[in-house]
Amino acid sequence: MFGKAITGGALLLATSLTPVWAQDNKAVTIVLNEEVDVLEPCMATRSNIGRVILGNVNETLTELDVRGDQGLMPRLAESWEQMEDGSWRFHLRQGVTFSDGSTFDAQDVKHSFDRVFDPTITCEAARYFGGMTVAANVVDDQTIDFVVDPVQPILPLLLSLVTIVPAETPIEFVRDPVGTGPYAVTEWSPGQQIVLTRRDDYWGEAPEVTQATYVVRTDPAVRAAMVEAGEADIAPTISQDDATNTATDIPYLNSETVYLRLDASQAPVNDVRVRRAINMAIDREAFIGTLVPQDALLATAIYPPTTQGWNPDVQVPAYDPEGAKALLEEARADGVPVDTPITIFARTANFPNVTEVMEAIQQMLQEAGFTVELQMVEVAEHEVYYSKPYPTDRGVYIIAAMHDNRMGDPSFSAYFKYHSEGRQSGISDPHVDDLITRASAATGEERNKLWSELQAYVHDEVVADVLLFHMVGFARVAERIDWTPTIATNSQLQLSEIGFKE
Amino acid sequence: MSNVPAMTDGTVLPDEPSAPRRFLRMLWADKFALAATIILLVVVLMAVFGPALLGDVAQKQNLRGRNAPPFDWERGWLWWMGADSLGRPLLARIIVAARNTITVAAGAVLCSALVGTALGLVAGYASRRVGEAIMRLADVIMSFPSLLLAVIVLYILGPSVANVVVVLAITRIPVYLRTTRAEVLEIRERMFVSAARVMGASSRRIVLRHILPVVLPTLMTIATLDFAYVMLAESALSFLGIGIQPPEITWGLMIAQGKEHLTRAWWLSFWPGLAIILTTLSLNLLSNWMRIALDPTQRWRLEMRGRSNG
Amino acid sequence: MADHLLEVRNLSVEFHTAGGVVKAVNDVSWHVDRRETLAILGESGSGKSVSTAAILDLIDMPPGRITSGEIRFDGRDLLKLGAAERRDINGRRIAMIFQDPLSHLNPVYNVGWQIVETMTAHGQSRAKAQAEALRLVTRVGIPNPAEALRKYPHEFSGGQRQRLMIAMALAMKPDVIIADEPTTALDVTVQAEVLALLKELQGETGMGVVIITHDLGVVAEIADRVVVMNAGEIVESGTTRDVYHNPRHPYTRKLIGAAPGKGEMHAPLSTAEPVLKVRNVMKTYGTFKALDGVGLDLMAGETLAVVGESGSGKSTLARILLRLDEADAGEALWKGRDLFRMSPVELFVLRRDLQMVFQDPTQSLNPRMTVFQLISEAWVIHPEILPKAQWRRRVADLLAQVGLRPEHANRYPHQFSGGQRQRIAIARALALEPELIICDEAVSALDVSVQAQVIDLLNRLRREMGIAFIFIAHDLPVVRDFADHVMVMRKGRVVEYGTVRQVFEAPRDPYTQALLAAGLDPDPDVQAARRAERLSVRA
Amino acid sequence: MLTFIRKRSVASLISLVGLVILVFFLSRLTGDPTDLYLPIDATDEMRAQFREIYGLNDPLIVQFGHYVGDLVQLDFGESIRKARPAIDVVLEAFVWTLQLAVITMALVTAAAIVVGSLAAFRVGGFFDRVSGVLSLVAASAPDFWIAIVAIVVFAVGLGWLPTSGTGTPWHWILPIAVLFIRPFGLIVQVVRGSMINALSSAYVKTARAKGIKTRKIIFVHALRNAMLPIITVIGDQAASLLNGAVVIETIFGFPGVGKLMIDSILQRDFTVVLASIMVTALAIFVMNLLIDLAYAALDPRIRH
Repeated sequence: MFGKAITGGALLLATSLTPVWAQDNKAVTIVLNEEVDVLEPCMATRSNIGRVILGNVNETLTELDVRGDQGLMPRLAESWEQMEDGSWRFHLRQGVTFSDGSTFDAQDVKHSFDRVFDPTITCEAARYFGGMTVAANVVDDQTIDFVVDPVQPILPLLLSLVTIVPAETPIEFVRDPVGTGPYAVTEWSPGQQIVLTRRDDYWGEAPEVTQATYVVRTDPAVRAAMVEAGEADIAPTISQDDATNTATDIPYLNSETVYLRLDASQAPVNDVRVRRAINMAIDREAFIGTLVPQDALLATAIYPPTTQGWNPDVQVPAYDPEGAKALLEEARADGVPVDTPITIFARTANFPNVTEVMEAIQQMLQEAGFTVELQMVEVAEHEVYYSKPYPTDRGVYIIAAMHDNRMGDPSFSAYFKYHSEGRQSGISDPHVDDLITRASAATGEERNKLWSELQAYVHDEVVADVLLFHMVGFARVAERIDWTPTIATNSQLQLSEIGFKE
Repeated sequence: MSNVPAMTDGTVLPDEPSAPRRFLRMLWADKFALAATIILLVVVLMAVFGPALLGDVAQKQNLRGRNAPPFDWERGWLWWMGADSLGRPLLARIIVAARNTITVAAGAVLCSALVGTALGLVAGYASRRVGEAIMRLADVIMSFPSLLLAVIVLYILGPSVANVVVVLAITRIPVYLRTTRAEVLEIRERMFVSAARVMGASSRRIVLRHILPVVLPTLMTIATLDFAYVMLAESALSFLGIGIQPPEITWGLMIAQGKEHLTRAWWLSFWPGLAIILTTLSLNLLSNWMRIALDPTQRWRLEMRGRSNG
Repeated sequence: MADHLLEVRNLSVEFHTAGGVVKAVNDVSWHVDRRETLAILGESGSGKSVSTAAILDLIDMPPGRITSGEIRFDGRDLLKLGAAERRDINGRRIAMIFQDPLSHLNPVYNVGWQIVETMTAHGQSRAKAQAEALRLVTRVGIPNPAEALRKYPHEFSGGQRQRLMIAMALAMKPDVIIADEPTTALDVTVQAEVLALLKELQGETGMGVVIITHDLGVVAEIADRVVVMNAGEIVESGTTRDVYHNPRHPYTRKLIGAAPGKGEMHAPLSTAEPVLKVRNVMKTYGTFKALDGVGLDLMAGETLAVVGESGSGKSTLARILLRLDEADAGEALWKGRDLFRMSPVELFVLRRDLQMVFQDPTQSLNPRMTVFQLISEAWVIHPEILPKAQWRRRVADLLAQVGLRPEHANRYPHQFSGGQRQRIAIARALALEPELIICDEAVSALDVSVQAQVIDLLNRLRREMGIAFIFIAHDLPVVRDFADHVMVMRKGRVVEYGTVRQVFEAPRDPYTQALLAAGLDPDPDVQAARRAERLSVRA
Repeated sequence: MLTFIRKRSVASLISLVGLVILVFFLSRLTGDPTDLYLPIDATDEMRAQFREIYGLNDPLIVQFGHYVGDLVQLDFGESIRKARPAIDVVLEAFVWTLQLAVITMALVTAAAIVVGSLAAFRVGGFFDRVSGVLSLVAASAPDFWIAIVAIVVFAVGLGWLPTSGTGTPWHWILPIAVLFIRPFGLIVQVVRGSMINALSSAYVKTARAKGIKTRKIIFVHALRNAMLPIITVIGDQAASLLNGAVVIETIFGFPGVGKLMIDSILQRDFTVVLASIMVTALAIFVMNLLIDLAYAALDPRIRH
């Protein structure tokens, strides 16, 4: 392997001096922001992997429509229905082949599921099935049943997260993913590039892009520069400051929500007046168009407005430093130790301008009368504060974090963030726990109503956290490319959606 | 055999001016070193008085005046370098950041020089076995990835100015250790050390009174260079996000933060970059000057120039 | 005025130094003819090598500057030629032999390469140059010449290196050879051989030789004419014999008077119990036997000279007696107690009695300490000698005793001349009120006149304070005036031991005889006689 | 020579063992890779499963035992992050770093020797002063700052070169140019100092007296003598390049060992951290041996 790499390097030096960054017409280069460590289909929910393989190499049974409003759409499944006993039956598409030539059938689906839950490998997709047991039963080649305990009303949505691999795939991480998608991996030089090439025997409509090359640059300025210099066609994320050209730089709501998690078990944050005061002390409007992109939305929930059960009546807390001071004084009078120093822990490079945003928030809180420190920490340390069990020896702290829910259902957020057992929850409220349990089991309008109720209750009554912004990302797209980013661009980038302007 | 005539027995010794005057004169002779000294004095003054005078101004945010361009003479002098992404005046921030920058660099250099020199003296003068053990330790420190060290220290102790000093100090210890040891090994064979031993001087006395003063000029030169190196290392740590973190400010951190805005607001990282270059350049120039001024056989170059100029 | 082979006319050169502009040479004129040997005699700082440096364009400018004069060679003024033309003359027409060939030969190239380079640089073909190099190396008497060409300078002895240097200088058969102190660092026996070789070669090629030296003996041995320099000026010139026998200038007279080896020899003191008895000392470094069964007796207040050439083990003996090195075997009884087996505490007390003066005072005085600190350090280490209140006064006393002034106490060593530094070193040794001082080549690095002064000082101290000395030297004449007993060492062994009169007048060992014979007498007539004798022996 | 190599190997091995022990235990004080590897909303079963697979439940000393046990069979362990042998990951990255280091140091050495020697020849002259200031500026500039400015100017502004990445020789120009600057500044100064010493030594005077041409005196007589301290600094600089130019690799998207190292540290991918430490230590050891051989080749006095 060593020898091969050396030869590779030598060859590279020997290649002609013509700039090869000039592009062939229907091939595109996409510059990603994060190293792609593995190309394992069951890890496709990780954004860096998903953007390469999800929908391109590996497909799922269902698919969430992020461009229109059709909701859940069929992909490898043609249709599905819930049975009497609450289990789900899926009818699979016929005439589909994997890139290795084998035919797609129910056995492949079953194997893909078994793989995700196998204890000898750690597949990320498994996390969406926490607290339930799923059994996949093959009925015939084109039909498969899923028996879920407890009954899972959003199983079809969850299936949009499980990629399908051939039944022959070993139960270990693969480096050459095989899938039913319109593209196949033809080259992977770790650290340099990944190349996907269009398949001729794809079951669906043939996409325009013939070949896609993925490269990674961690510096946002470099990513932006590459598209500008014609070295890349799409940079799915560039920084707000680099997004200066309206012709190429497209903002998109990226399903991330920035918030400050308050720990209601610590004095003085355990007092609801203090939590309210914190919310009132922050001038959210001032950030929009300055440190946070113009198109970002002020948040009233921890998931974006496109989510089911969104409650439009919840209002953003008004900026009211005087009111905040008054509330603090009131709390102080009742013996709440409001002068206790509070530390904000935020993660470096969590989102663009995170440091500046946190510095500004620190100052706003100080102006309202809080004693606030700011500590920027790296990801591993951030995790220590973010997830339970919380450290008890670091004083009172607020943690700044960003949460991603692109699935369109609050259940992907609510339990973790607000249930008293939730891993990142700062509150413990029986009514909240009850609402979450009921909403998760409900369907249809009932479900939406319960989620709405939860949103308002958490926001207005409990004041569980300081919701700040639904973030906006910027993609830079070369002029010749016809493509717009969506709320799902953080997790996938389907090459079939890319067209060319003539 | 030198061409320069030496004094013979009968020559009357010329009177030499006092040391400070002499050094001032040599400084005057080298205009580069003079400029460097002035710049460093300014930096030190900024570090000493800056935070007290401008600390509040430098923290005062104005989101609507963010990334204000430089050379806007209409506004106060604090805004001549423009404003950062939170609308804070860059000039004021550079002045205030001087303290942390200098503290980190000086602290790290001082700590590493003290520890490294002490270990180097022991390694050079003690028995072979002790010396070897210390050298192996130096090897381990040398090959310990400094970034890993930074992550470990800052994870366990938390990111603060003092801990960054610790990280940088540890990584620089081998430089002093090895230099000191090498010099000691050479100096201990010199005749004046034998002369001291013949008088019955203890090892401690020989090391501290006879060897250390001879090594010191070399170490001082290294320390000035290292000062520059440590400043750059600190800024690289900040750049990688594992160094000092806001709301503390250092020049390196300002560059790191400003780089996001480089294409649109170049001044955010330009000025602190310039401050670093000017300071390190001054240190380098001063260390070059010191190398000559502290060496009796080279000193005439400066003294000659000083005379012909003044 | 007749045309000379090489002539320096009214040359003045100045240097910029810390102390201001120094006139290195002032209005110097001399010449040399074919087949003639001119000696330029002077002490360090006299400017004796400046004019030859000017001839070969070796003066760095700045700090040097030639202010006036001309150098006539081949009917042209060298100083008016361009760099390329002067380069062409260097090595081809005028060649130079330097003092200390170890540092003047490039350590990283083999000697063959260096000799060949002299020739190829002046246009000779490599093949011819290689053949010539072999011939030259054979001619200067290097054993195994073909193999020697592939060896590096550090692999030769001092004398061989100087021979190689001569071979290199001769490569282009130059018209003039300038030799700057060519034998100073060499042992006496080797010195004689090198000078003889130079003389022979001059006979063969007919070149003019300019020899720069501080040693009257060298002048007497080799020169036809001599110019005497002092403080940048020529004070006297003439034929060698004339200058020696009828010196007109006081400086010349002083120089001739200072030459050692003419005074009254000491008679040893009446026998007393020796204070130091050394027996059977052995020391090996690796496989090299530095000391092989050395023994000696030293009476209180007496001076023992230890004489030997390099590698004889004399310095090792000094270091071992002072416990700077450990002996492998043997004993050294100081007042009955064995030095070699003393505990550190006993040794510490003993340090007061035994002191040392080192060869090179530049090295033995810590450059970063003032004279006061240097001398008073003795009392810091041994506080029982003197209460602190009296340090200043005592330092002043000691400085006066060694001929320096009390106000020198606050200066640093580099501000003094070599002789003055050695006096400071002696004062430092005296501060401990020792009974024995070991002088390791303590005067070898000093100029002749300074050497004489320092020896006078030591003589006085011995008389007045009854201090015993072990005086280590490589040169016999120096010890003749000073020692009571003489011990001659060779290859780690004592080959001869006796009173100074016995050793000088009736040497028993052939090596001692050879040493005495090789020594150069300052009287040209004596040297001429010796030369004649040598020739007749050979014939 | 052989005994010398053996002695050096033993000393290096001792250091390396100490280093590995230190890194192994210290790095594990910095948090659990489970939390970093798994998404924030991973279930407890997944976490337990992950710890089980990677043996993170065992006491540290047992984990170390396993690690050493594998290591003696030349098994450097599996990269958690990349799901493949750590040594493969490291070697792949190291080849890039090695090429970058070798090319950069070759250029730096050549340029610094020429510039430094010429500066030393006329101390205080015009060339000396200009090159002195330039080399000082070079040694004083923060490289990441220069790197970004260079991309903005040469890749985006002028469009002469690609911004980043690998692929053609053109891609190497910017990273090498930026990497070149600091060591160049330092080495020029060392060359100058060392050459001033060499040029003032006695054998240069001999060469001048022999009538050797100035160019030959500088580059043949003096330079070879001046090389020892120069080689030492070159070695130091090369060693730091072999450790990976983190900042430059990050900015230019260069898949070298420095970037791998920082990523692995931040992601707590300990096997990769340890493997890269060992690989670079070995490389530096080999380089130091080469330097010692160069010493011996240049100076016959050292050969024995």
